[in-house]
Amino acid sequence: MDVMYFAWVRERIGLPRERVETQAATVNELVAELMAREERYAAAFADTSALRVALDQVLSDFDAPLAGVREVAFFPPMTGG
Amino acid sequence: MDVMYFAWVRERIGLPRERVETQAATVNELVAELMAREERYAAAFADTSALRVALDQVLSDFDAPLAGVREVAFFPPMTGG
Amino acid sequence: MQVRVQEGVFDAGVELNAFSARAEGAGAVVSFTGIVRDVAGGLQHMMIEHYPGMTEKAISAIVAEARERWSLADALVIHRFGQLAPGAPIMMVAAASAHRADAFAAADFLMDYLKSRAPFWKKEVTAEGADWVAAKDDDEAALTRWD
Amino acid sequence: MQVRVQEGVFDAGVELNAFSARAEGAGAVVSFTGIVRDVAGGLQHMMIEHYPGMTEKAISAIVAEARERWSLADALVIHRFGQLAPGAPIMMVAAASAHRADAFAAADFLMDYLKSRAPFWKKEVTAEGADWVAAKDDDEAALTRWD
Repeated sequence: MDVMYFAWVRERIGLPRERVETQAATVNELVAELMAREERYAAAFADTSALRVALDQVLSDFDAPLAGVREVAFFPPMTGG
Repeated sequence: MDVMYFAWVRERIGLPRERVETQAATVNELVAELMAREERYAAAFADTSALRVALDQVLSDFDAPLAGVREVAFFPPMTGG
Repeated sequence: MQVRVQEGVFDAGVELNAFSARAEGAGAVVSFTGIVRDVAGGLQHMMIEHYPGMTEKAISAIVAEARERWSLADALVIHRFGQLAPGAPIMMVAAASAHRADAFAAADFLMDYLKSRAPFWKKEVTAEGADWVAAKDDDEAALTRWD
Repeated sequence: MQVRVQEGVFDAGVELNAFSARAEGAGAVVSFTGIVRDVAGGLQHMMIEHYPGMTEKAISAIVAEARERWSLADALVIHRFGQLAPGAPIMMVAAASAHRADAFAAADFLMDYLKSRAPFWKKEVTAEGADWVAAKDDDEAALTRWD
């Protein structure tokens, strides 16, 4: 699946998007996999309460299932308007 | 004092303003004097709950005193905006 | 603060831009524009009567009250009188603030008070005749929101 | 209904007039304009990042929700991204209705939801460096007004 990062999450991880092959069943499982990879991922996801997640471009939750999802995006709370 | 009429009050009485010499102590007394004059005044002031009054260009009440007042205006509820 | 009572037409877009440019440092600008609409069908024009002298005073008092209640960088009220065609702008209110909540509340408040406390009266002219627009109970009731 | 996500500048006055002209028969038009302000002093520019694809979807869903809640003749949302100078317009919302209460409520609602539910992120760039703007608890709390 495609994993995207925005704002300071993108800066901390160092890239805007990447292709991830995973068997993770939920967003939380995907986060755990990413955090295990490298320190920059561990730093970015240290506090998921400060993060938001979108599945296929719709806001979702960290305990949501990933079955059928093609695009996962992580970002801080929005500050538009 | 100057007495002014607006909107349908003006139309019913048939003039926009007039000079009135009166000893009326309150707006209500002035209204009673005007109503006694002619049918068109009686018709215009038949229901003062449907009217508003301004004393020297400030919204007031029908039981307000007239001492020192130079300009009295009668009109229906406002419908601006 | 700017209060204008005028017979001539105004351009809401031009006024909004001029107002925003003047309200330097304000991040939030809310505007309201009232437009003559033909509710029942057959409206030829609207006539707006007002009370020269009192009108400006009443509006200025309403604006001063808004500026006491909310933190505003600036406020604008334009209200027309005379003969207005369907689709023409009747009036406009704008409020600028550092914070959007203040700008929204102030513009909303200005509208409620202008409706019921500024001396304007509307008459609708159709082929069948002319009728004074009756004040709505709703408009008077709206003022209690701000008590 | 019109939703535009763009890098280029827009003219709020021109947009307001075009919107009002399109919203035929609507007597009440409320607009909100957000402008880059230099809160702390020393702001060089603001960078706005967004999530192309999701942005348009999220805004359209918010506008659809507003149109279900209130009787609207039309609604408009414009939001910019990229590099914005102090004083530049960031975004704009407009709502047109037969009734002023609906136009005010809808514009206010659109702003609250755009702030916290549309995927935009602001970064302030000064001579000292660049900082992401933190979301305000107030903005999240504002959403509960509409529950």
